[in-house]
Amino acid sequence: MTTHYLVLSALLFAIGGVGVLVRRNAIVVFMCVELMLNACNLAFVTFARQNGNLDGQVIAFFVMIVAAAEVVIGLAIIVTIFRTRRSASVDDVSLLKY
Amino acid sequence: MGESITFWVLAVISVIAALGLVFSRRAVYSALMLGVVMISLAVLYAVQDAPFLAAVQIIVYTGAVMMLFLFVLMLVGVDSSDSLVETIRGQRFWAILAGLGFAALLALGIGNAVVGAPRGLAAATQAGNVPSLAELIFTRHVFAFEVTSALLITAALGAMVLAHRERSEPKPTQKDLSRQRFVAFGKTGKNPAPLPGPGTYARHNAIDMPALLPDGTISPLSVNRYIARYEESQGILPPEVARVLEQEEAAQRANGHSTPTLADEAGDDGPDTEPMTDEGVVAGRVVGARGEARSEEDGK
Amino acid sequence: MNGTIEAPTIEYALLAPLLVVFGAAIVGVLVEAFAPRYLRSAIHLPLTLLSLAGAFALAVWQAVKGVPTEPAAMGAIAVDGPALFIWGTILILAFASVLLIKDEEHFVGAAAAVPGSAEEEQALVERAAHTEVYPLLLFAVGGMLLFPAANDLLVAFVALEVMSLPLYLLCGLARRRRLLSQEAAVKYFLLGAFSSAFFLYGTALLYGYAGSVDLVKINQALGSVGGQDTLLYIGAAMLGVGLLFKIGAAPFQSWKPDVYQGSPTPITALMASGTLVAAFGALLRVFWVGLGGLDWDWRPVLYGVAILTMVVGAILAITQTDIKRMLAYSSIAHGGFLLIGVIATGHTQAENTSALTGLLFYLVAYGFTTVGAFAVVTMVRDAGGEAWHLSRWAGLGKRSPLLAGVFAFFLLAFAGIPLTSGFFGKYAVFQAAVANGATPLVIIGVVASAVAAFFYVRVIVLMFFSDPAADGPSVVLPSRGTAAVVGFAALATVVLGVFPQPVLDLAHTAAQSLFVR
Amino acid sequence: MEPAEIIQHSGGAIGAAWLMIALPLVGAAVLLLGGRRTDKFGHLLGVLMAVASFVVAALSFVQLLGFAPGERRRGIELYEFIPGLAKMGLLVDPLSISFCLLITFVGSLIHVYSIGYMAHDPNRRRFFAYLNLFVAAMLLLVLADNYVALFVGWEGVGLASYLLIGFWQHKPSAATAAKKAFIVNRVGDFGLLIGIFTIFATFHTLAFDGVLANADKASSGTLTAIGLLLLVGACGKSAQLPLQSWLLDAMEGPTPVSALIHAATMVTAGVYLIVRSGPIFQGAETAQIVVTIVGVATLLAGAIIGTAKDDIKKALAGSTMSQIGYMVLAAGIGKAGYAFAIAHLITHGFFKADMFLGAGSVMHAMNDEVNMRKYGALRKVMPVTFVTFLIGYLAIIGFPLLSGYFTKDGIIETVMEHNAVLGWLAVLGAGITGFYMSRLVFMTFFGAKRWEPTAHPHESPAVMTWPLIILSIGAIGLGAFLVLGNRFMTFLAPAVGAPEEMPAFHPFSPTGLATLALVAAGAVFAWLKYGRAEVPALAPRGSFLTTFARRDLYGDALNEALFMRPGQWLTRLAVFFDNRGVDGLVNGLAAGIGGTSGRLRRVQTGFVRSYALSIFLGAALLAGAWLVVGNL
Amino acid sequence: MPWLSTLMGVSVLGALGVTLVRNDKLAKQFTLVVSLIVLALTVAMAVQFSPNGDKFQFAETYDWIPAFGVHYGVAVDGIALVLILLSVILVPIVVLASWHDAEAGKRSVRTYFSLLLVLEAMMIGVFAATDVFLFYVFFEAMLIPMYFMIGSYGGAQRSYAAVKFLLYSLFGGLLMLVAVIALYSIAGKGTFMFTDLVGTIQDVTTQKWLFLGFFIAFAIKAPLWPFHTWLPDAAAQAPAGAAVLLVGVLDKVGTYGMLRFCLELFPDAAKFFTPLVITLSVIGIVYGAIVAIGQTDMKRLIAYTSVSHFGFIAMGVFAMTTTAGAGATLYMVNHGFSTGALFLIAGFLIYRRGSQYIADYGGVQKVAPILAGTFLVAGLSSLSLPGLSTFVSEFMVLTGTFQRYVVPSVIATVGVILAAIYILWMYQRTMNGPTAESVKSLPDLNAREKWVVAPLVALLLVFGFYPKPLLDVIHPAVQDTLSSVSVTDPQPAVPVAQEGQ
Repeated sequence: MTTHYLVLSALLFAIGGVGVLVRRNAIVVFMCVELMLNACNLAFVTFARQNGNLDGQVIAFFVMIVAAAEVVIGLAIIVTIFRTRRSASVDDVSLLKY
Repeated sequence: MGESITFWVLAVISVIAALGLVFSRRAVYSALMLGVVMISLAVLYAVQDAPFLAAVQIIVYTGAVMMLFLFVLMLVGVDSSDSLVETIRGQRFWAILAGLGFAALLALGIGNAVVGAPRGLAAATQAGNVPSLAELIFTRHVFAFEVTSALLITAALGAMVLAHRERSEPKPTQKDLSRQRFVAFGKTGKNPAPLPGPGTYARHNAIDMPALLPDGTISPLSVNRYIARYEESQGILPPEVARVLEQEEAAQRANGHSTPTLADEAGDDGPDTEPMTDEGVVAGRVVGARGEARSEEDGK
Repeated sequence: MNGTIEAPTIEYALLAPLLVVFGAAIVGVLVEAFAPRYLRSAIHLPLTLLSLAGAFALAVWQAVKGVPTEPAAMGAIAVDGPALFIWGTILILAFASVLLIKDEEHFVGAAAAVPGSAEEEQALVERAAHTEVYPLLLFAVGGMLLFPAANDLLVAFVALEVMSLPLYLLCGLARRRRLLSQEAAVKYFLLGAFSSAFFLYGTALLYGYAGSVDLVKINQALGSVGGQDTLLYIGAAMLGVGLLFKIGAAPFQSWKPDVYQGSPTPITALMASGTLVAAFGALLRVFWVGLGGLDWDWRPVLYGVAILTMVVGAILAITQTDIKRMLAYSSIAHGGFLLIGVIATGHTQAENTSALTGLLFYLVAYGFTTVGAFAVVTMVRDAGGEAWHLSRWAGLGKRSPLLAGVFAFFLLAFAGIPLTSGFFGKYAVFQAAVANGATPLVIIGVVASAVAAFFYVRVIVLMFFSDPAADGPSVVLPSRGTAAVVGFAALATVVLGVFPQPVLDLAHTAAQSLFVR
Repeated sequence: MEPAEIIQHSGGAIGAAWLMIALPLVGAAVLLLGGRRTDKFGHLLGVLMAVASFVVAALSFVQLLGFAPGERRRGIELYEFIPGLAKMGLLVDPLSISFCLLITFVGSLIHVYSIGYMAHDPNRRRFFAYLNLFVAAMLLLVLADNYVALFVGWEGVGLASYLLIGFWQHKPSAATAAKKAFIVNRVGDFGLLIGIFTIFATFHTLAFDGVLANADKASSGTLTAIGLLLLVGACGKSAQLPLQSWLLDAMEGPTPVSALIHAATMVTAGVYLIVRSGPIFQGAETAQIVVTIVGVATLLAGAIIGTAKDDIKKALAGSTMSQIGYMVLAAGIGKAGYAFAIAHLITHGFFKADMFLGAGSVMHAMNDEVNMRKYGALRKVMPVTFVTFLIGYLAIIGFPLLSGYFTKDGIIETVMEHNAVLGWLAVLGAGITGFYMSRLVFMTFFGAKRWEPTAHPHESPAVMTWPLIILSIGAIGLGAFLVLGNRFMTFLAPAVGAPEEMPAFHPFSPTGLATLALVAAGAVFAWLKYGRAEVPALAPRGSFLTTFARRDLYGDALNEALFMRPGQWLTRLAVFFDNRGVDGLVNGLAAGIGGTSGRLRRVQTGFVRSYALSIFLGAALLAGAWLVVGNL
Repeated sequence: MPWLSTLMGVSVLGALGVTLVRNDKLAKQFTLVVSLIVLALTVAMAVQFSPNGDKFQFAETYDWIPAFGVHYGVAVDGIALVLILLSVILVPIVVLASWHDAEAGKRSVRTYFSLLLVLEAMMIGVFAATDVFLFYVFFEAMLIPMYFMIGSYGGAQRSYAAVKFLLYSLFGGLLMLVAVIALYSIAGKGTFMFTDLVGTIQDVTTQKWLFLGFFIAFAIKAPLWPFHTWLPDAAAQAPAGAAVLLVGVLDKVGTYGMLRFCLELFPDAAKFFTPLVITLSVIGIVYGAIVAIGQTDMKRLIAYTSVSHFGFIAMGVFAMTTTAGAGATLYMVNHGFSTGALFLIAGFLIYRRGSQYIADYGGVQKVAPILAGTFLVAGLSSLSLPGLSTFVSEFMVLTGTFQRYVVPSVIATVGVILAAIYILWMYQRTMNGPTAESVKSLPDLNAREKWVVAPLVALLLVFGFYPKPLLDVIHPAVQDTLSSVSVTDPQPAVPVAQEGQ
């Protein structure tokens, strides 16, 4: 059963990764990152049960806290740039290149 | 057996939802899909002896984080949607190739690992899940726990920095404001009174229902110009409203000056509430460019 | 279970440098909250500098008192020799970076105001300033201190975020060219979050493999756990992605030029020096302690990464036209050289010590020079703020020979010319690598540094051998802080280039015990 | 009879032999460094130094005669020149002292002559400085006791020759001629140098003493190699085939230079080298044969060239080539020929210098006109010049009892004994000599006036005619003095050895008669063609043979086709290759890196998603690589 | 007395002092005085050197970086001594010659002279270093002052030339760095002292690799064909004084390094690679000369002649006979004087007319006889005319090489002919013939310039006839070097008992 959970987690992680690559809306991109973090959490929880210690759950808990803080900062940045450019597309922020 | 069923159901749901997150055009749908994934995962946590985490997942993630996402989405424009055209050459191909490859690699790696039966958490959670977690958090991981406070402070501070603008002058009181209004009235004849809301004396007060004057005619002041514009484009503008607007326009041309309208006031609110239109984006760009130019100037 | 939890033991004395920095950050937040606006800056600056100096003093005191051999704070943190050395380095570099931001020149007055809007204008008029940058910076520095000292992957992850989040913010706060600055923040943030997801996934897999995130236990598990090697390999690789991203190794380097260019220059200085040092410290700890028994497997992989990094950094830098961007690529190339040192693990303690000594020395040398170089960048201005475009630097040697001379000296140090600190840094790393059989890598490194020398030399050519443009940039009279930083960095570059022995000794002493295991 | 041992010597004039070299050297240094300050007395100082040198040489000669014949090789150590290779030392022996006397005596006369000849040249002081330099270098060449010092002198005279040929360096032709002389000489020196290397590799010494006394111990292959290489050097310096081409061009120099350097002394250095290295050649028969062949070929070639030249100096230069050919031929024969070679060298020094100076006198009178077709009937206006020239002429064609008769016929006789074919060729050469020298005399002094309208010939001043007179005296009597009674052969024997039995002098031997007959025929033929008949002002086209001779036997054409043209191509190719090939590779590499950079930086598109893709792909690669490595 | 440190110290202090002097003229005089003091001190030191004493004399050794086993170790043997002498003799001459060079542009005159003195210190250091690492440090650090001298004060293409020079040398140096590191690691002695490292590398394969690392750096520096293309650019663009030091001294570090390090540290590899090196040298001799013939730019031409001459030196070094080795060392010194004179006089000419192109001249001899005369002397020294010191060295190199390698030595001798062509042709085109209109009013050498040329010509002449003082110092050192490579001179086919020869 553990393997199943892990494969699910891997799938979700990969889907999240692909999402980051294909979506242009910065918020959606960020949501995909969150999906990846969730996938990690699933892995942690699964491994916690597998290994018989609670460290995994603790870590998952910490990840949630970190993610929450990260979301705040991230969204604040995204909103700032949206206000400047009237666009949430990540492709529009490409002045810095080469 | 029960776990299996739960897993398979939720696994399918969460994968589909994840795919939905990635592939739905509208950002709001994506957000909702993410919510679905999160809730599914919460259940899976619960199934895997992590009731506390399941709760936290629902409360913190789905409850707080997702709401934040939605909030920002609303701010940015709820109906914004990505165009389907990929502008970076080869991006999609490589992305999907990399995604598949990566998934295959992970699956292969995990599948290859010899994983025995789960040891279970019975031994670790003799004192119950939450107390045991608490013990770990407050002993072994106490330092990490303490440091997360820095993270949270940073987050708060960051949000403040980016979103909050400190007032540099005292907030005008009601008295100040009404004095201002009358000064303006004296100078320009601008109506000092509040504008009529929609639906006054009318059948209902929906936003698209103009107020009626005592004589039963429509008050042009109460016509929401955005809606009017929209309805006009859809061809469903009520004829009486159209008439009133035409009259008003004619009067304006005759007077040579405009009377304040709702639309003007709305426009004064600043660009944040402006609808997400193409012109808006262009305007924003222009503003941005101008801002750039100016900010370069003030380096002196 | 009676519901009582035995109180954890935390070695406050050991962690004092960390606590001072975090404490000062929190005090700073309180100052933000309660102090009147006109006083804030006056409070923040001494507070920040004092706390950094105090933390440095505490770290030194710690080192003098004796380096502990056991992890502290319930095994979460390892305050060992290398950690203390890295702490000291980071604290000095952070101190210098803070001196650079002293003048409010670099940061936007009101971040919430849209560029070009009336609000921004007003903020300018009011001389508004975001004094929050000081506490934010302290948080970042706190993260940097924690990152290389983290003894388990959880703390490492948290530290990574503590370090990164303030930096994401700070990147976006440049006073001029705000679009670029905000773009840098978005890019850094999105990519940073992306890479930390990889880090986390790697942590998860390693946790699954070893049943613990404690580096020492992971290492112990390397020998004892069977059948789950794929978990280990993929986990280690994912962990590597997160770490290599932070040091800007190819192919994870792409954020660096953009972010370095867009950020306010003092923040770039901090990132280029402090973050790099911290990230290398963490990388070393993870790979040497956590995956020490696996070096046979990760060495070839890092081999490839190092080669790619050096080549990409050196080659791409050649055609750059923006000074900060060029320095960013240079930083990538240097990351590659440093990776050579990471790979140079040997089989005996002495060999490892010499490799570690070399790395630590390199980090110090490079960090000082980098801060100095960016400090010079802040001083060369034209109407639009800092003159980034290289063509604007033409003839600087005539207009301001001293500054141009110092900058040229920094560039020569980057290029690794003898009698500069950069030379001994490279030498120490290369020597360790050759001693441990990585000679081919060293040869590639040498060729890359020859290529890299080209663009350093190109700047010198521009500054000294080209005629100045008529409307060329002017060199502003530096504030005392900036002048001190430039002077100190130049001095350090000279002294480390002529008498490296004391610092080498120090690094050697720090590296003697290696990492706490 | 083998050469005698060298005895270390000090004291007396011989002990001060270094003064011979030092005095003119000081003269040259003073004149060159002193600059215009020395303009007034420069020529006098030059003459003084040359004469002083002659005095030292004469005193040394006298002292040398005071020793028993077996003790007449005196070595003088000066100082250590190149530690491990050579000491700077002098060797005064009959051979070198003969040369010294010739050089200093003729040299002094020419110095004197030059006072008049160069009177109107603003750079006369420099001219005398160079002449002094030449004398010093030439004396070092002949006095050196080892090959290195010899080489120093050897190149020193080359330098002096270069400077003097190019004395009128504002004339491009003179500058080119000077350069050509030096470079062709360098080709010869190339051979000489390698010869010296071989000597050192074989003997580990370069002193004549050590090398020549031990030559018989070396293998004949080595000796042949050394001999041939030395011959190359000799060919360069003595204008022997195939390195003859520079000598005719060298006539661009002032006439006294041609007389001193390109007739009397420097060009004979090759003969000196061969004679001095006698023991080496004696151990290498092949080399000796080659020497004789070169000698014969050159004597004929020079004579042929001489027949066709209208330029009086070039005709004389052809003659010089030819006469040196005789000397080389004689030197190639070995001990039997050495004395004749040197004797002819000495007499030739006199009569050829006499004729060159005479030619100079004529030119001086004719506004530096050198074309003999514009001379004619000068015997009346320039009687002294005519008479002295006539004596030189008779001497060179071997008119009985004059110098050339004894020395040249001596050579022909000796060669005939040695090898009949060579002998008859030498006789033929004598015949041609009779023709072209007669032609020269008839065209210049006889016949009708063909002068340019502006020419007002007159006899030269005494300072120029007295040297002519003195030289012509030598041209008359020196041959008889040296050859009769094998006086010279006996004198030289301690230095170069001598044949077991001394040759007897046969007046009117068959060979001698044949020679005389041929010479007379040549002279008569010349009289018919140039004395009696009208000489056209412009040279007629002439036959193929004439053209062949006029073009210096196509020597220059050959050089141009074989060396210059390919050399130019090679140079251009090399420059092109260097710029495009070697440097192009370097620059190309740099440009390649730059180009790579320019292209590669486009990968940094500025799009976050591209960056994320690189991270994602990188992560996949990293994980994949790790898996691969881990499972290996 | 710590002679060598004093020499360097005086130079460095002088360099600092020059930057402090406010007046350009005073700065020049100050530089001249400092360089003369250094010269006097060096001569005083050289007098005390005993040729047959210890191999290394005036040794000073202090720990510098114990962590790397690096010492500040300086000392001289005969080879180093004569090269240091060369350097310190050339510096005052260059100072005097460069009196107005730095004024042409708008650059700081003081900086130029300060760089010159810094360079002097480094030149002394590089030859005196007895610690391999210290040698490397000087080897690389020397590039920087020279880079600035070319780049700031050179001709139109100066920055291209300077960058090419720096990068090319740096590249070689970095390869050498790898070898230096590997030498240290493999020797395992924990020290960089040269004497301790000699003989430590026994494995031939290792030796070969290390040899290549060192050799390529030296071959670039020297420069040996085909690594030479930076030299014409650098020398042609550098101001004449800098060109003199570049070609006269800096490049000697390459050949010096071959003799000192390549041979002694890696004797087996040196023997293995000898055919290769000799081949490269011979190609360089002939090729450099041929390309020189085809040059149209005077300074480039001189630079190519140096390529040819460096071929001779390298050949002499690797011929591994006493004669050739001593000849090569002497060649290094003589070439410094000879090329120095050539560059400086060409520099005077170019300074007058403002063009480096041969075609812009003609008939200068008529208007400036002293200039032309000295130019000819310098040229003749370049074509190794006997009586000038270059002849002695070239003769020794060729003689020594011939003992072991007949064919290369014969081909190399062709260079003697080619040398005559390139020098005399250049002389003819610039000095002879009708006076070109543009040079009609050229002034002859002034007193300062005569003082520049006179010592060089004097040295060329004196050592041309009496090279013994130098050779006496060089011989024991070369013999010592060769004995540590354990080669012996070939024996003659016909041994001739000669006392003292």
